[in-house]
Amino acid sequence: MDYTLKELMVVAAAREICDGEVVFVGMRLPLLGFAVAKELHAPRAVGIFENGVIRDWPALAPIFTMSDPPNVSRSLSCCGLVDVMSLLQSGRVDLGFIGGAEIDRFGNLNTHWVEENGRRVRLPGSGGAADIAGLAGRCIIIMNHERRRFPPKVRFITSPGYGEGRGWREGKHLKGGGPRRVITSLGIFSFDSESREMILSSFHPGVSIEQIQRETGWRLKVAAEVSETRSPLAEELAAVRKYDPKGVWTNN
Amino acid sequence: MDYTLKELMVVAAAREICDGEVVFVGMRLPLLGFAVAKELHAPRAVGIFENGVIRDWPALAPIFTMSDPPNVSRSLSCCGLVDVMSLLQSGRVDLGFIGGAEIDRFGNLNTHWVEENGRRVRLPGSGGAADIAGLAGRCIIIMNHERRRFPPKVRFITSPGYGEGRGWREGKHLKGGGPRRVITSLGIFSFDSESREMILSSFHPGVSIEQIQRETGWRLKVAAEVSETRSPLAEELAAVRKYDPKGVWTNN
Amino acid sequence: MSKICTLREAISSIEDGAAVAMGCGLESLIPFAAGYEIIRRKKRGLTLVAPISDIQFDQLIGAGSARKIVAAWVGNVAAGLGHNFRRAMEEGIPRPLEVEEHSNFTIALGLKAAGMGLPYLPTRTALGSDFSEAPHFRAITCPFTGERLLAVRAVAPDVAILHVQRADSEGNAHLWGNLGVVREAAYAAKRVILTCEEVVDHEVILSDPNRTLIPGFLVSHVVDAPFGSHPSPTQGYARRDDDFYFDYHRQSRSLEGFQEWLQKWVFGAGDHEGYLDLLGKERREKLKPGRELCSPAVNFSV
Amino acid sequence: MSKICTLREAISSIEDGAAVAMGCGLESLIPFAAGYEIIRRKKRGLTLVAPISDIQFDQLIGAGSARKIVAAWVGNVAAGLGHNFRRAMEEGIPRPLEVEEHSNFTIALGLKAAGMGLPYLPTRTALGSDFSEAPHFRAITCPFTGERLLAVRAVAPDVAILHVQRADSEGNAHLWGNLGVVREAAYAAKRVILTCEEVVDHEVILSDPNRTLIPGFLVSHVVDAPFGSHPSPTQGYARRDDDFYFDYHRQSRSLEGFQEWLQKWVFGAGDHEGYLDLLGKERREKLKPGRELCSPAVNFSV
Repeated sequence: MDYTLKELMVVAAAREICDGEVVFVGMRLPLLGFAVAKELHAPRAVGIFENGVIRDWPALAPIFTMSDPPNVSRSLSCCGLVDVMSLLQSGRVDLGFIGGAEIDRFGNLNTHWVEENGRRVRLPGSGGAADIAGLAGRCIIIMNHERRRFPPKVRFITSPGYGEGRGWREGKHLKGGGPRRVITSLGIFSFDSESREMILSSFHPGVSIEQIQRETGWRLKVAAEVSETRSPLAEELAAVRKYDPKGVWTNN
Repeated sequence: MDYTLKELMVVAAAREICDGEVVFVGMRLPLLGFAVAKELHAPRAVGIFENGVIRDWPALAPIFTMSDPPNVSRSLSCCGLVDVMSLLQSGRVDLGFIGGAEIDRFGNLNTHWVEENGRRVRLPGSGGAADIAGLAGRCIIIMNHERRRFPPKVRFITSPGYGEGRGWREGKHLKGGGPRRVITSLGIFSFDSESREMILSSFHPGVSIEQIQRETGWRLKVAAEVSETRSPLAEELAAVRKYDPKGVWTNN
Repeated sequence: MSKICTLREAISSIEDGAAVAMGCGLESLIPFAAGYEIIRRKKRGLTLVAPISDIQFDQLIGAGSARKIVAAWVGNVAAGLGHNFRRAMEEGIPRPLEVEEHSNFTIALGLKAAGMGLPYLPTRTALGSDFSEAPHFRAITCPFTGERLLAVRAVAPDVAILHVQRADSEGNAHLWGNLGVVREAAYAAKRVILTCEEVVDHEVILSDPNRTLIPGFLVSHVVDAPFGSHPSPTQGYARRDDDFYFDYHRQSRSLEGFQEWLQKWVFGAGDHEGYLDLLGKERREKLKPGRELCSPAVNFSV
Repeated sequence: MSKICTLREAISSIEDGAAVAMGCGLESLIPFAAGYEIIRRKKRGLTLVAPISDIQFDQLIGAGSARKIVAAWVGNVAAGLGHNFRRAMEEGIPRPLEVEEHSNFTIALGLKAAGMGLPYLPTRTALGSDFSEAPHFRAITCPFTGERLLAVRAVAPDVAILHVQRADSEGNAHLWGNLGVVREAAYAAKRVILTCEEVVDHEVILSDPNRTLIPGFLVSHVVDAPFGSHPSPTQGYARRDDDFYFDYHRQSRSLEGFQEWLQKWVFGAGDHEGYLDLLGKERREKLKPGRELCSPAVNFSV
């Protein structure tokens, strides 16, 4: 392969963004994905950040946080957290990217605490992830695919997916559409429109379905039309590398 | 007298403002009163306007509305209506000036509708007056004193005073302190700390208590220590005339 | 994708019966040019939404465009009562008018609720005011403290018409001066029509993102309309034309007088350019602000 | 009346056990200089309030200043987990820690509620999130629509410590760049302590009132503290010092490492000037922003 796994994931994220959409971006891979989408097929997409920044083009220089000056300067609008969250809560945000330490088969995410060797490990908490998970038109989840991160049921729901399955979000009165896709380091999942369970829709080049099953804590559902994840096109890779020339985010 | 009645009223309004206070100003006479207070005894008072303007010195030129450019330019802060009303609702505003078409003996104001010759007359409505009446630390009411404007009970409570008297504001869960003073074209009233009824505390020079009673629709309560309203001092008049040199607001 | 169009095109996009927020800067930034075009396009059955609108709502009521007013105050700020509002409320002329009564704070909260995607917001204001007995208010209790509060129902206009200092062709808008409920209206409405003093390059917007109070993705139409707030002021571009308000007050005292006023300033003028011609160069020059008072630069360096 | 004082004086005004909002710009404008002084002054039993605070809360927790955290996220934004936060939560080291769990939106709404003088605000967020089972949230029903919503209890800090670009001696403050919940915190707190990059003349404030997001009457102390947000950025004045965060992450992995870090950067530095000396001129120069990117003037002419 002439690309890294993370480059593949960035390109997969970029492909989820449609032109003209308003996107809650987040940092790292989705930030790069947003830049790639803007460069290629979604020039009119707008990125929103929790700190109050609204941008219609990528940051002026590589950044570690959304409040770094290159992400603020020459943005479309600088406002406050309540403003951008109001846009989210009023249905103006089409898409949000989130992640977590654990995900379960209904796409629920946990970033509060996990257990390692029988010992409780405290994680940082929600940040804005619960807000995006509940309220965005649809969510894309990006995860490292390891068995310990894919339990059948998360210990704590920080950012709700489909809860316990069909009808759960409606019962909780959640306004957003819920997770649409999970992009992992092994494959890409969608969700069954009835049961709301994660379904493997593609495996990355060089990865087997068996391998994915081994790294997943429940009996994997596989889409009838499962296929290999489409490799990045040359222009997609060029865009990724334009925004991460040193591979800070995309070296494996 | 070497001053007009309106100049007297402006000075009376100015005297209500203490140094360092945050004041919801309003237009016309209170606006001048604020300027006079700033000039003389309350240099650190801050004026707030419903349109979102916060000023620590008078407008740059005479104005007809609070949104006229001379009231906006070189203000301390320009924000929005919700911001200044939040300051009001959270108890940061010490004092507010309001007025009305009708006032009753408990200081309730009506600016919604009155009857003239048996015919209903529609008035403009509350604007921000109800907000200030309910939430400011204390209110100063400025009124033309005519019998038709001083009924025993207003037809409609736009801006609540003490409602039906003692305990009424508490029962309505109103946070602000209520009317402290009524400055009319005939005299100045305070409110009984028990019954909450208006009490005449001073009559303007040349005005008799009988005359005030004739222009009031209920049996007037008069303070034991009632006296003539203190005439404006030379420096007070000078300040009024500095800000209204042509007498646009203060000619009788 | 440019959203720039004529005032006629923008106003034609509003359907009869729509709820329209306009006049949201309080006494400034009132989109009078857009209001006149609403009258020319003979829009009917509108619900008009704003805390106060100076004489704009009075004009639209007199012209027969309004069915309902959602407001805290209708009149003529410098001169007093609104004659058309009185005629409509007292005599049903030219047609009966429904009013959803508010205070400035409650209508702002109604708009804010809608803009936040909420069906209501709580407040401590208007308790004890008779207008708070209306069905768009409800007495509620704080679930934590047990305190009595008032719930204000969300106010969600179909469209907000906002006059701003400058916007780019996508509708990203810079505003300064007092802000009233402009931002709340932009967030609350299903879409925004902008009229602006200047259409500027996208670069100008990016050079000061803190002034961008309305992001373009909320905006459907952008109209280049210098002096489009006349007779109300726009900070940095136009003073208030006080005489215009006093003249209006005098002329609108009688129905006939208002009709004459309407004939001259709205129908006779034909469009915004005709209106500016009618005002005349001399009057327009007088309304232009004096010596520049410019803000100092701030540094957005990275 | 000037409110300008030393950092030591300002921080000494905070009582043990106070609820302190700080780090309200999210990853920028974090008042680290003030946080270090809190540690030097050995404040105890504080409740720390902010959506996220990057490493500031982790530092204060490790130093033993905090009893409770009201936050949506505690860690190290660029590097991952907060080691002191983990030690406190998992092992009670240096002391046990209570957490009032929020999302970014709910803590912002809690502050907003307090700043609006309300005991709660409603929201649609956090429904279905396990942390919303905590007692600072309540399930409520819209009195108009019957919809299920979540009530967020007001969060009213005793003091907000805010770093801003410039302020006058009375505490009127100009801010630009992303605003996070700075304004909400200023309104919510009983009083505000400002640290600023520059103390400016009152005239500078008046020249651009739209940038005055904090009026002076909310402010009790103003501290002239250039680079007072280091290692976090302040738009126009300081870049983010990424290495500082990574170094902190590495050193704070062990309790001993953290103690050494604290000894060097907080106690050893002695005060903010000593801290800047310790950083060194070269490093400070590197953190200064590059080529100016200035906002264009706007006209406030009358």
